[in-house]
Amino acid sequence: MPSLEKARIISNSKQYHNLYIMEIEAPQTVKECKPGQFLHIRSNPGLDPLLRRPLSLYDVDKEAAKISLLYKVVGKGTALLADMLPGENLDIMGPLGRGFSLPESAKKCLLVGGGVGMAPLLYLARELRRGGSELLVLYGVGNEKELLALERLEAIGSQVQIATIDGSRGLKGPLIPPLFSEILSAEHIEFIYSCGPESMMKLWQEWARINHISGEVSLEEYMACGVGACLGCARKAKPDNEFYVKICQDGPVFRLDELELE
Amino acid sequence: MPSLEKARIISNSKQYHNLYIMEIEAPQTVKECKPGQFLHIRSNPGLDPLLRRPLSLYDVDKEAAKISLLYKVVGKGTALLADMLPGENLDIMGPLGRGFSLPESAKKCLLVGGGVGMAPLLYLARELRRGGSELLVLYGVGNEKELLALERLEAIGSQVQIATIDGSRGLKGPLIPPLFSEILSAEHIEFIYSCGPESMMKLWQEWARINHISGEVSLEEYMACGVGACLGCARKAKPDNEFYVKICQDGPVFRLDELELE
Amino acid sequence: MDLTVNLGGIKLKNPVAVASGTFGYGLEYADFIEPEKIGAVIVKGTTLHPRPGNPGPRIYETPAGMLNAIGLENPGIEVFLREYLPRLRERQVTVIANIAGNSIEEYALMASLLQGQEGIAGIELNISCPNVKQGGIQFGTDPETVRQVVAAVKKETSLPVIPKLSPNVTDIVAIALAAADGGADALSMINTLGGMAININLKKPVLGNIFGGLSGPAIKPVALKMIYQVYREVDLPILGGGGIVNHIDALEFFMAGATAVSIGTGNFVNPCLALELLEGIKKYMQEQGFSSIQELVGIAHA
Amino acid sequence: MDLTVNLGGIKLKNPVAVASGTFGYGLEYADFIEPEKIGAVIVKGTTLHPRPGNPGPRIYETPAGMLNAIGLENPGIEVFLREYLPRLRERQVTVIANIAGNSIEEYALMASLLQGQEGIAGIELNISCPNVKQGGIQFGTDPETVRQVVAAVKKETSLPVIPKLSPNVTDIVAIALAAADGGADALSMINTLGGMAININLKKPVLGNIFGGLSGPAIKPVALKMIYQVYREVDLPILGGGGIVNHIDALEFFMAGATAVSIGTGNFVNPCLALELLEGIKKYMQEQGFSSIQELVGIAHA
Ligand SMILES: Cc1cc2nc3c(=O)[nH]c(=O)nc-3n(C[C@H](O)[C@H](O)[C@H](O)COP(=O)(O)OP(=O)(O)OC[C@H]3O[C@@H](n4cnc5c(N)ncnc54)[C@H](O)[C@@H]3O)c2cc1C
Ligand SMILES: Cc1cc2nc3c(=O)[nH]c(=O)nc-3n(C[C@H](O)[C@H](O)[C@H](O)COP(=O)(O)OP(=O)(O)OC[C@H]3O[C@@H](n4cnc5c(N)ncnc54)[C@H](O)[C@@H]3O)c2cc1C
Ligand SMILES: Cc1cc2nc3c(=O)[nH]c(=O)nc-3n(C[C@H](O)[C@H](O)[C@H](O)COP(=O)(O)O)c2cc1C
Ligand SMILES: Cc1cc2nc3c(=O)[nH]c(=O)nc-3n(C[C@H](O)[C@H](O)[C@H](O)COP(=O)(O)O)c2cc1C
Ligand code: FES
Ligand code: FES
Repeated sequence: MPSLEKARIISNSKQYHNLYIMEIEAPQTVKECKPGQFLHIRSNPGLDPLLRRPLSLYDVDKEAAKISLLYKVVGKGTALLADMLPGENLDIMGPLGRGFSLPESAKKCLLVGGGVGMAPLLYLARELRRGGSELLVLYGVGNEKELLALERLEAIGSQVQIATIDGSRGLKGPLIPPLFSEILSAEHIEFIYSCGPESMMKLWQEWARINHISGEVSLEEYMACGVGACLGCARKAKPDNEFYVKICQDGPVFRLDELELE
Repeated sequence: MPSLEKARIISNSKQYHNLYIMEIEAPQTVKECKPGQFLHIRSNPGLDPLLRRPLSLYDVDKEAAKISLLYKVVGKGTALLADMLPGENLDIMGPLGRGFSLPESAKKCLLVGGGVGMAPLLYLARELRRGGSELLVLYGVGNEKELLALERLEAIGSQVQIATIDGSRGLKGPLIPPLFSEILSAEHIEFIYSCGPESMMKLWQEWARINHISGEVSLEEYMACGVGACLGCARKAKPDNEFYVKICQDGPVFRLDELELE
Repeated sequence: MDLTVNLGGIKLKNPVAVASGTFGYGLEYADFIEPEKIGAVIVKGTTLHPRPGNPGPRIYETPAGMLNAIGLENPGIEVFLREYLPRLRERQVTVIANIAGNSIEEYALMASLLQGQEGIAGIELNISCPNVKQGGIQFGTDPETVRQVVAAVKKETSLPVIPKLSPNVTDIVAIALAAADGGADALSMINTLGGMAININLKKPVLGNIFGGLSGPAIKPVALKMIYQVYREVDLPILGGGGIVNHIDALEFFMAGATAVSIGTGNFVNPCLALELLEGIKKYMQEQGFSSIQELVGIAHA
Repeated sequence: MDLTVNLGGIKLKNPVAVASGTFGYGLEYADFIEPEKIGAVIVKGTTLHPRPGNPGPRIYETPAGMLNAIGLENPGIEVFLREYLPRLRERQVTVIANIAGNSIEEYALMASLLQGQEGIAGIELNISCPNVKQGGIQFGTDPETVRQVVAAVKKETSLPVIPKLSPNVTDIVAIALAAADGGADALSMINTLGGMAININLKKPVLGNIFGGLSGPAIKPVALKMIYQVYREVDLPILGGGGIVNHIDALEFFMAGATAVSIGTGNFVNPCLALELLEGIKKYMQEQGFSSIQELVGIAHA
């Protein structure tokens, strides 16, 4: 059962440019967390900005009751988050949403994370490894300094392949299937998980379709309530559908076969 | 000429309960400062609260380009101020308003400050002393811990008499003339300055009238522009006047004979 | 301390309701707050037939407020009665239905479908939804039409009927008087203000529907004024809301003339607000020596 | 880059004006910003006779906005012409006068007093001040009266006439069309929304006047919608404002259909805003490859 909690901030620091990692202690919330879910966070006690902001569970340590968040400062809410100090309380609501499904038996999984899109994939990777799955992670960023999750990914024993736009590390170029065709042709992937810009995920959806691989992706939309009460975060899963899905409740994770990405 | 300046915060700390002193470095603004004037301060870059907040010049050190502010946290704006850290910038506009008039030759002056009403009187005291005036300061607070200006007042050589509501120091009771009748009867006061709750100042106005002493007081009103442009901070100097004065421009300091206090 | 109120025939255990469209069908927030403890849950606006709603983006944050253009997405009144109402009834939630029609007949038909349904305490008439293109807004801006809609609904039901007024009018008092004339048992005010936002990168309106309804603290002063005006001129209890996010806001509404208050956007900020706010109200009443919430209603008019 | 605009016959050096009542008589802020660099300074609303204004409190902060009930305090049009205008003329400030009358005749008389006065670029007609009890608000809410006021003023002056529309109406387009019919050269929109606040300790309205006008970022979505609607239906340039506090806000207004923008409450937050915002606009235009501000006007309608 999700809950409202005032979580104590353990650390909150800039990693590179506008990328931050915050660690919080959330004994109540942590118990319920599953990969792919999100917390709905109030970034300030005032009225500007007014609404909560959704952030994925980046990493979760149930024993230590710790949750980590990886976030990019893009506007008012995230800027206020970045100003918060250890010891302060963070007003969180969660975990919310439908997370990633974990395979019943160990599988060979491909994780494709672009930029902060890696946020929900690290905790997923951790849980997949715990279940014995083997992981190939494709991690695409602009510059190597943005590879914040790399160390943790390697520590849990995933094979990580990197693409940077500026070529500072790994392959040079955007995180799209052709760049990795050689690597991928050598692997027998059974399931794909992805999060990042939708246009990127669309290419991976196409790749998965051609290779008859099932998978899941995590989507984003502006949110108000976060629990399916306001019908604000609506989008059509497929353009021809008559009705809309709610990202906060029906997602943020969807099966690739449910979606037509844009 | 007043200016807009981003002043660097040198220190900002709680003195007691909800009372704070902030020191800022404001090389541009400091040059123009006169006792009784105020700074119009933006407490946050966001939109809540939206408007600037007026705070008196508590202390001014022109050589060091330092201005001190004494403030009480009463709402959103002052609460945000209290959260600011040394090294951050404070958006100030000022100095604004008509300050206290300084006597042409040295006088025996009575300063009556209630609570944070002492804020504009310390710098006034400093300037009066510099001009050779002798000062009797009546300083009224709830509890002795609120006597934040006491040390500085004594350091510049003013005679200070204290009244506390709880009797923790000095006379016990509110800062009203009868409490000090003995002390006052022994003095030959030539001018009175006061700032504090209006009901208190009204009693001192009456006392001054009876004793044929001229004086000045500092008033408060909600402000928007701070410069006479919005006509928001209006009040009638005397109830029978047809027109209104503007606290920000015609004041905040007024001569006792201009006013009928409430 | 007496916190019960009578809202045009609806007995509320406390005077804090949650507003239509912001609390789903009453159970979405059940992990965070017990809906049966809330004064009343006004459920999502229901139409006769299912509606898919508007294309996204449907919501957008604005200074101290938000725009929404949901477009009355809902599964239709039959599904509401069959699937949602029983669960609310089971939990003994005080439910006020909210209906929106495309014609006077549709309003009347929906009212007749609600009549006799156990577990519905009253009907709020959404005659002011700015996001529905056919029907909706026009009903709320013409006094005579308001009178007719209310009268038609009243004919079909014995439930208390509460028209929800649009603030997007020149003369709110005229509309309120017309609603009273039609037989309204109480008034709900205010619905959202019409508004929009533009995305300067895309150089086009943010919302899929172009226009949306503005809610949240930004509109509180407008809501208070309209309620204050209507309280003076119209002899009906008012369910007041618009921008309430804490107990001080709520107290302003009572003092302006609201018999009960509703929380909309505030639920998104704090899903426990309805009950937390009640505690704040109680504390204020205690400190100020009020023994019944009714003593506060309209006190600012003295 | 071309930042000049033609606002119904008024040539502005840049499209950013400061709004009436928020910038005094143009010189109060002169220590902080050079008024002659601002696109236009719309001076404090002037009446035929001096007015003391409303009792205090006159202003109150609300979420992302503020209420004001100044009550048109001003020394009367003669004092304005004799004492303030010469100083503005000397500094070559682009001045738009703002007048409010108690009758159609008063508006016409004031227009005739302004006619031929050197240093006045145009006249804004305040037909929408919600704080003046006799006259004021009623003019702005009835289309036919709006048409008559504008026509009467136009008859007395060759200066461009810009009625300032009240948002407190059911149908802003009808009002705008009536103003166009009366011969308006441009439209100014929007004035403040009616609002109020209550002091829960005193248990009475905060403002001395009870009601006030709501301005600031809170009302921006409402302003944008009305401007967007009027731009579609009425063939007049629009001076748009309501809640602008940065260049992104201003760009939204241009894209919705404003030919120029006005800053009101924003001046209180940052007295240099009018010129700082202009820099932001220039930067945006550069980055996006616009060479004239006019290319932006109404672009969100595409
Ligand atoms: C389920 C979910 C999980 C998320 N997880 C993470 C995460 O782990 N780390 C992270 O950095 N971000 C994450 N995001 C995105 C994050 O919520 C937004 O970046 C944040 O809300 C922006 O808030 P702001 O106030 O800083 O920016 P705003 O001032 O609100 O907006 C800044 C800019 O970002 C755009 N924007 C804001 N929110 C969204 C949105 N939801 N979708 C598209 N554009 C938007 C705005 O249009 C604007 O251009 C997630 C979003 C969702 C829906
Ligand atoms: C010229 C001038 C000089 C001042 N100097 C000082 C100073 O040196 N130190 C200091 O602590 N304070 C001073 N004040 C008062 C100070 O400006 C207010 O306390 C402050 O603006 C409150 O802001 P806030 O956001 O914290 O409170 P808000 O949330 O705005 O208000 C909190 C409470 O205070 C009341 N309030 C707020 N502002 C005023 C006001 N101007 N007049 C009356 N009641 C008000 C409100 O009604 C409310 O009850 C001065 C005021 C003026 C006009
Ligand atoms: C997302 C959202 C959906 C809404 N849906 C409805 C609705 O279906 N029917 C209705 O009468 N009002 C609807 N409203 C209006 C609210 O019930 C309420 O009247 C309005 O938001 C003002 O209150 P607030 O400022 O507290 O949110 C909706 C408001 C929001 C924000
Ligand atoms: C303190 C104050 C005084 C005002 N006085 C006038 C006035 O005299 N005449 C007028 O037409 N508008 C007046 N207005 C309205 C503004 O000119 C402007 O239209 C309104 O505030 C909306 O813009 P904003 O949100 O940028 O402030 C006043 C507004 C404020 C805040
Ligand atoms: S955010 Fe409210 S339904 Fe998803
Ligand atoms: S605060 Fe604007 S005139 Fe004083």
